Amino acid sequence: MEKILNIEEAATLVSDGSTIALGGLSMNSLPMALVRELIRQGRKDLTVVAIVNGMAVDWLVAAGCVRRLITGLISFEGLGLAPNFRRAAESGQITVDEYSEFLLIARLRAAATNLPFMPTKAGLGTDILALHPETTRLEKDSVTGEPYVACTPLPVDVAIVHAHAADRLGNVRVDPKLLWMDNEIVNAAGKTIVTVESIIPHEDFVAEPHRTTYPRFLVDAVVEVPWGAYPTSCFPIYTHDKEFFSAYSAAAREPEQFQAFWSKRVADPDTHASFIKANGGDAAMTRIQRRDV
Amino acid sequence: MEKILNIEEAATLVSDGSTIALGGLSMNSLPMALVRELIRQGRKDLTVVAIVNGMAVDWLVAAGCVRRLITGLISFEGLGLAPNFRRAAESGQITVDEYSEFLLIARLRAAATNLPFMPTKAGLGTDILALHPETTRLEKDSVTGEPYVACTPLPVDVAIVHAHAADRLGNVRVDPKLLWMDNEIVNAAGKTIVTVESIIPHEDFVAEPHRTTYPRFLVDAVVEVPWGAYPTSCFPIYTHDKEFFSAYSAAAREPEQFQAFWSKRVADPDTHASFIKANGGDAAMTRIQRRDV
Amino acid sequence: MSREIVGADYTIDELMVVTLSRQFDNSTRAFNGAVSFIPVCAYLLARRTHAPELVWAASSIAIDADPPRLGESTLSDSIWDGAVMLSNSPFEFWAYAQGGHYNTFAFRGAQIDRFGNVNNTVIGSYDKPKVRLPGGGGMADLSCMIPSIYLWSTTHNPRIFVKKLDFRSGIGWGDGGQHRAELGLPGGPKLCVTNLCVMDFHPDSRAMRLKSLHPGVAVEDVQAATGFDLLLPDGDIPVTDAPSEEELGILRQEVDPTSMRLREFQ
Amino acid sequence: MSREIVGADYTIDELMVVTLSRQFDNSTRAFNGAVSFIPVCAYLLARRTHAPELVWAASSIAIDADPPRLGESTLSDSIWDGAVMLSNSPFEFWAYAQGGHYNTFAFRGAQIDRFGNVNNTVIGSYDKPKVRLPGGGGMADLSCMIPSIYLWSTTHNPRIFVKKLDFRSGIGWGDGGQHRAELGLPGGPKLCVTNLCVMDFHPDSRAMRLKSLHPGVAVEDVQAATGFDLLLPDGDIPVTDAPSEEELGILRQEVDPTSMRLREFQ
Repeated sequence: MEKILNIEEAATLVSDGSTIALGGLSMNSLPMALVRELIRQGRKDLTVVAIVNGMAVDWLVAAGCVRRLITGLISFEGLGLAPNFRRAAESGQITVDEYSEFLLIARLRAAATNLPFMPTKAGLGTDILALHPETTRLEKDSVTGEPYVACTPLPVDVAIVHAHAADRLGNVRVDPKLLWMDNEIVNAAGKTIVTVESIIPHEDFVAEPHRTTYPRFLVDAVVEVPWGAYPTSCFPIYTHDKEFFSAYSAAAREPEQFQAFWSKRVADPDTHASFIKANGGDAAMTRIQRRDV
Repeated sequence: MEKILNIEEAATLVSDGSTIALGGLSMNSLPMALVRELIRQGRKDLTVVAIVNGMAVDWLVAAGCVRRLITGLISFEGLGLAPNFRRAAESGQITVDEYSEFLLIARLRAAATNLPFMPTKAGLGTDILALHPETTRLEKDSVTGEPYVACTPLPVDVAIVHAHAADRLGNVRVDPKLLWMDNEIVNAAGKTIVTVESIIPHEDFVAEPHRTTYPRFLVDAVVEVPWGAYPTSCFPIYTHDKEFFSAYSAAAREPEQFQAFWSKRVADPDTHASFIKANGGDAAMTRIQRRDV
Repeated sequence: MSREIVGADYTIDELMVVTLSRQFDNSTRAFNGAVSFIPVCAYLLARRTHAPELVWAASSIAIDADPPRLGESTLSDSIWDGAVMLSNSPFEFWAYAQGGHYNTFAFRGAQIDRFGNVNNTVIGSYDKPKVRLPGGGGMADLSCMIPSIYLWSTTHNPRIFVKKLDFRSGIGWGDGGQHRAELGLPGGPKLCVTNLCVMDFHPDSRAMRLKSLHPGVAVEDVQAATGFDLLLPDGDIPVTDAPSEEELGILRQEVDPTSMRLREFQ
Repeated sequence: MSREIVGADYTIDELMVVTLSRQFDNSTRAFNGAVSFIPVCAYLLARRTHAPELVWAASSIAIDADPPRLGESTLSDSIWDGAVMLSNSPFEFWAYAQGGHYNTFAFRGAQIDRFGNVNNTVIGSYDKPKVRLPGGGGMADLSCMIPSIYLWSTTHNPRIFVKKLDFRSGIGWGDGGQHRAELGLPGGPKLCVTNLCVMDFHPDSRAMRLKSLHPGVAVEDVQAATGFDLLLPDGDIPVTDAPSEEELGILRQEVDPTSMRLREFQ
């Protein structure tokens, strides 16, 4: 089955009110192009699972797409707090369900492996467990009495991840090997959309089958989007654009200024190519390209 | 720290009465050279964890090294039953604790992650659970009532695996990527011995760090043994030697005949090189080399 | 044992492969274990005929493998040629199996009972076995995880089809009825294909039931070869559908040109 | 804030790095998260001085990385140069962390209490926060898994060192005493290094205790900057040991020649 869709078609796999999970980690490999398309299509009332995230969540929150956020951490690291996330959490515009990184991994694994729960020591003695006692249950081993946390399944409708290459059947290569937690959300999700830097021939997968990361039967849609993680990084091809992060954070200090920035550099460009152009085009991309590749 | 040992030194990491776990799967990548050295050194009363194994276990049992076997399956596949395993199990010479593949993975994961148990659906409704109700406990989820099996930790003293390459610090590369369950035993074990086809420069690991399989801090000893998995395979370099398997099985039909085969082709050669020579040397190795590499 | 069928231009092994193959479709995502030539041929045949999108992981590892011929082991790299992915056992294979991404598994047993449970562990008692068999391997796991289970046997006789297993290494329909569902396990055995006949399972009791007879085989032959009372279907018992010429051609020339599947008939 | 120390040829940031670095030895297997320049410098310094076999996974991913200089993020590939292994997050990093293969972790908090618990989640109430912070990330996990925990803060003041956390995102010694052991958690916080002093934890109560004062800092200064009653050690309170010339040279010229660590002092 042909899995290649254009970005508009792929985004329609996400319905209003559904639960999506975003791949990547912090400033790395967030599926920004597909997230921007969800914003352009005006998706509403999403529940967003974002283990360790930043700009993708901040965009979705800024655009009013999010009702509930299930997360471990949202920030721009040393470049500041994520301003829209912060404002929306403080105003009550969104509900934030804070977990930790591993508690979310455990919940995703329970969902992915059809188990009633996954046990872990993570979170013991913290205030996180009491936020959601039904999904992170404090229990004791029936024989030894040892305490553990029983993490219940976290169902995900659509996983959205960014990768390096795919073929038209939906086989995907992360190149080099998967570094983040994307496989956890892909395994747990009902459907998976993968944006890739490039479509490559099916024969390339056959030539080096040990380098394949997701087999076709885990993938529902493949979208070719070069620079598809911009302004976050796609190791080892390009790094995050700190100019974008700084300008975004600076603009966010004042609503009017942010609105201008948002329209011009995020929301208005009608294609991914025009979005890249609005952010400096080739010159900017050359700046973030890693020199040693 | 220098991790390269010769095979005699490495084998001394295994004490009489200890629990060892063997890597590889069925006819693939069993750590035969190190197993042969344990036999030569007359190791006794071992508990052997061998998830899906064949010839390595049959040798250890033939040599009287094994007291207890914790396993999912022991065979030579289409080439027959493992004759010494079978005889020893039928006579009561060894205790066989049968689990299944995934129940063993779950027990190893509990040990590797310091959890009181790992839950799984594996084994439900089979007679395997009743063989060891304390380590594969039938339980019910405290909220949903859903049945699961709680697999308790399986502690392992020494993991023994075969791989493709290592540096002198103990960084190891399985090439191509890890296909079997070796990481499960390496993560669970107190110590790990890795036999490798070749020692390569440390710089090769730095040049391609995404290809590293085990970091140095998981590895206690590295032994360079070309053809170290013989007569099992080491994909993609060589396949298993079906001539050896057939001759071994044929000899095992009669004790005297087996004793002659055993001495000449397994036990007597004093080095790995002379063992290879006793089994046909270069000509035999050329026969099992994969043509497409 | 004879594979010949009087008056037919195909043999028992071919009939078994074709019968199994027709069970699969484009939604089948299968894998295989050791000494599984019959189902491996069936997956490859289905893919080359009516189910081009069928997923098959050779040896549970080499996804979408397309070997020019079968090797002498179905659990070795000899059948990995053409694969699109070599998957890792614990993180990839077992995740896909638990998650329902793989949905089809075929297995055999040294003993099979009327609910499709199997024994590959011991003949006799566990502690003092008369014969120590290899062990169940991943059978206890996969029989709990995979919804579409197929059984096959190339030697239908009362030593294999027994009233009571000496040891239950893998679960079929368990104790019958709702047992499997009560354990929270998905699906169950669909079919059992042997050298004599095809059997399915009664939808309520889950007991094994004759479905069709291979050419020249009588009901009495099957019952005599079966250690338990086999259910009979309502009405006439049909003869197992014959393979088509196309299927036979592809099986013989493309899927298994060196007839490795006959290793299961020795 | 000033990093200068009157009469000394080293600065506060250098003293903090060197003090932490001396805690580590050849058995230290560490990793780091975001904005962690002080501990990253300390691991690299220890490895280049007294602990050449120390393991450090840059960004928790790049094992044995040896960057020629630090980048502006400690969680990005800018510090991965020279790594011997790029490890996968769920199967490798989290397995090594849970298994005790990694044994050392340093973290900060927007709030820290007397038992070394930290808050990075909210200031104010969880549901109506005055300030929504980034969240704990892996802190709740790693603080439960890793036995040797180090805390640091470049701004020792009563807003950070508080009597009661608004939210406990990561556990130190929990409620003190045996609480951590009762939860079945290994080890606990060893030391807290700030811009004013070094603190350890009382071996029974597990409450924070002054260990040494940086040059020119008085006990009263520390107490005034701390929102809870700080325990004092028996006898005189020493001045924090000064860095050696060798340590300063290596830190300045090899470990962090572009002084990225000063980003923690803005």
